[in-house]
Parts: sequence; structure tokens; C-alpha cells
Amino acid sequence: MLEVRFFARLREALGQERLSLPLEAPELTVEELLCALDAEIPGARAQLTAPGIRLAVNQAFIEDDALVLKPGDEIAFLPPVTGG
Amino acid sequence: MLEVRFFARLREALGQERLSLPLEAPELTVEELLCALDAEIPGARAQLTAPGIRLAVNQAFIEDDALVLKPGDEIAFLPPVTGG
Amino acid sequence: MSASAVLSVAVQTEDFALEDAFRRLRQAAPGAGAEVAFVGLVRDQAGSVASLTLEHYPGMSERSMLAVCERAAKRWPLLAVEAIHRVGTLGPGDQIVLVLVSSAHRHAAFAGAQYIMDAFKSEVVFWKLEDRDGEKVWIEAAPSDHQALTAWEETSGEGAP
Amino acid sequence: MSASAVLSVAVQTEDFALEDAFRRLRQAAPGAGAEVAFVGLVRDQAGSVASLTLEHYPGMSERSMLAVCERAAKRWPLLAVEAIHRVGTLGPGDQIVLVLVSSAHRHAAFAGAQYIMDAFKSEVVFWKLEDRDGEKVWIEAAPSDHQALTAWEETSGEGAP
Repeated sequence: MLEVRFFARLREALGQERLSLPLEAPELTVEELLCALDAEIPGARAQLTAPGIRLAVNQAFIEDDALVLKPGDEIAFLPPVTGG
Repeated sequence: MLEVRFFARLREALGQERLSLPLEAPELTVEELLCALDAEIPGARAQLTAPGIRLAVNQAFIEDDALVLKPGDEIAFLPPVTGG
Repeated sequence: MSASAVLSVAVQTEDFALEDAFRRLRQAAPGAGAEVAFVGLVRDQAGSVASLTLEHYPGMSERSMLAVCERAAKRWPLLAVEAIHRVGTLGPGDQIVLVLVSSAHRHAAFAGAQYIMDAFKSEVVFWKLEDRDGEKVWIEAAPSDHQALTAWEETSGEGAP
Repeated sequence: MSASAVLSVAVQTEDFALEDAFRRLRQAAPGAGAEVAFVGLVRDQAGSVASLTLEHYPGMSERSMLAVCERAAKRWPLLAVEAIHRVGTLGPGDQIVLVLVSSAHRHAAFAGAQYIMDAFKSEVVFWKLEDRDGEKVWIEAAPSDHQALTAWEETSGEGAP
């Protein structure tokens, strides 16, 4: 399983806060995850790849697109914030 | 009259906190004041001209030795302090 | 430099009492000569903001805050740090954030507090939903600026927006 | 820049309550987004200081403190400043000084508070009498250094202390 979380504007746009995704392969790329999420929630891909959205895996920011997700990972999509 | 004030270590060394000095002339130089104080309190001049002692007239620091005091002025001798 | 600094971070909906925070800081590390506190408040900009709702990523926000405090305690000789960030719905004048730092020396306390607050602003994620006269708006770093820039790139050489 | 900053200075023997000081600051100038507080405490250096007695020049110290706060309020857009310095006899851990500053912006609040505290240290006169195991000592800026320098000047060219 993979835990996926959405916050703030994304949570509202996608209509959910979290979602557990069964992992069939031992690994998943971010691209594969986006496809799976778009199948689950139509239009999710466009929302999740909009400018400014950042990814965190296991509660740490990830800048690397070549990232590979493993079972038990928690991946979060974080909309931009103001510096306040 | 001239109000003269001593603080901290000087107050202890001279055995008094303040003193009112009659002013006969309309003006008094600092040098004349020191003579008058030394006559009043033996040894005062050495204490009051020790390194680090600063003068304040009417509660403002005075750097100018050519200062002239007038009736009603309050002059204070301030021992050095630490920056803490 | 001071691996022994006592660090405490919290994200909470409840308000915080300043007197209590200073007392905890002193109990955590007695003997300080200097304390610096920063308090952030909800500003009422010409009465336009009725309320502000802050959302965070529980776990990740505390972890980021702690990482910031640890870096500060390595860089300056801090004795203790207490940081509290509020989430939930807040009104104008409400306290949002507290950064409280103690040290033997005042320059370290000032530098540590300012560094922590600056790093919180740039590294710790809190989303803000403003209620402006009934209209709820997620506050994001000027997306219009970002779009304007993208538009320029896409149309470069064509005389642009 | 902000001739309208509300400034309050006090020299007192009584302790100050931090919660009260923040409340007064907010009442003096509502609408701030940032507050910075500096608290100075009597340090207990290896238990050698039993007590510290602070003396000031009533009138002159308040006047110097106010002048410092006015300069800070001209230089940064401060909304309010509350400064309290204690005099009299204090023990280890006791609060000596509070500088509390509010502004719309955090960098102004930090800069203002730090400037005021630095200027207090160099411009406002407080004499300190330390009680070290029963021996009372006036704390002065290392007079030995000054004497050493004077000695060098007097004996220059003779190979010195």
C-alpha cells in the first residue's frame, strides 16, 4: 500500500484528504502514481502537476522527479504557500 | 545655588549623595567647582578627576571642559559603568 | 556548539500564554542571561480579513520546525528554544506564532530567534485560508506573477503580455 | 518614519510581569503583526554572585532610555515600545530589563528591539554593585586596562609593562 495525502486547495479540489493505493509492483515511479491517481480521481493529474505543487515523501520534501516509491511510503502533494 | 550629585562609588568615597553649593559669581567653571568641592570635602578633587569619571549637567552628558555653570544648574559626577 | 540546548516545538489550535512559555523556557534551561521572544499576530489590514484558517501537515510541520531549531542551536550557543505555531481559525489580533530563545548572551539570543523565525517562514509549510467578507481565499505566493513569467517564456520574441 | 509610535519607559524596583507588558503594548498600539521582546536576567556565574544592586540617576536614565527609543522609532516603522529597567537589589535569575517592540513587520520589530537594547547598554547609565560572597564590588569597565594603557603612554620608549 501507498498512503497519498492532499492538503489545502488540493484537498478541496480533489474532494478528499487521503487515499490508500494498493501497490502491485514493488516500486512505483511518480509518473505511474500520477496515472493511477488520475484513473481514481478524474482530472487529478492536472491538479497535481500544476505550477508550485511540491511533493513530500515520508514527511520530507522531494525535489527529484526520478523518485521511486515503495510499499509503506507516505506521499503528500503540497500546494504553494506564502512566505507570510 | 548649584546642585552637585555623586553616584555609586563616588557617593561612597565622598560620603555624600548630593550637596548644594552657593554660587557667588553668576558663572562658575568646572575648575572653580572642583576647587570649591575640594575645600568642602578634602580629597574630593582627586576622586572627581579620576580616569573614567564623566560629567552630566542638567541630566545630559557634557564632554566640554570649557563648560560654564550657572545658578540652578544640576551637575553630576558619574563613575564608569560596565557595558554589561 | 550547544548540542545540549533544550528544544521544544508544538503545533496546536489552543492559544498560548506568554508568561507560561517563559516559565517553561527557564525551567528547561536555568541560568540564562538573555531571552528573546518573537510573537506573530493576525494583522487586521483595514478590516478586510474577518478570519484566517491555518492548515498544516501534522508530523511534517513539527519535524521541519525542530530541524530549524537544531540548526540554530548548532550555530549559536542557545540554552533553550520554545516554538509554538497555531493552526485552525484565528481572528484579527490573535497570536499565531511564538519563538522564544534563551542564551547566556544577548546577541546569540537575538540572532537565534531571528534565524528561526526566518527559516520557519521559508521552510515550514502552513496553508492559509482567508475569509474576506465571506469569500474564502487560499493565500499562495502570487500565482499571477508566476503565470506572467511563464507567459513571457512561451511567447518570447513575440512582444508579450 | 513613525512619529506616532507609542513609547513607554520606566525604571523601577518592582519586578515586571511579561503578560501584562504585552497587554499594555497591544493596548497602546493595536494592529501589530509582529512583536519582539528582550528580557535580561541576572546570571548566576558558577554561583559566585549572591546579589546585584543596581543604582541609577533618576530622571537622567529615563530620559536616555526615551531618547534611544525615539531614535529607533525614527529609523524603523515601530508601532509601540515598552522598556522597563529595574534597580535595587536583585538575585540570580531575576529579571533586570525588558525591551518590547511592536511593528507591522517582523524585521523592523527585531531590528528595533536589538538596536534599543544595544544602545541601552552603551548609553544608559546603571551602576552595578556585586555581592561576591559578602564582598561588595562596584563593577566598572576594566580600570586595570585603562591604567595599563596610561602607563604605556607615560613610559613610552622605555620598554613597558
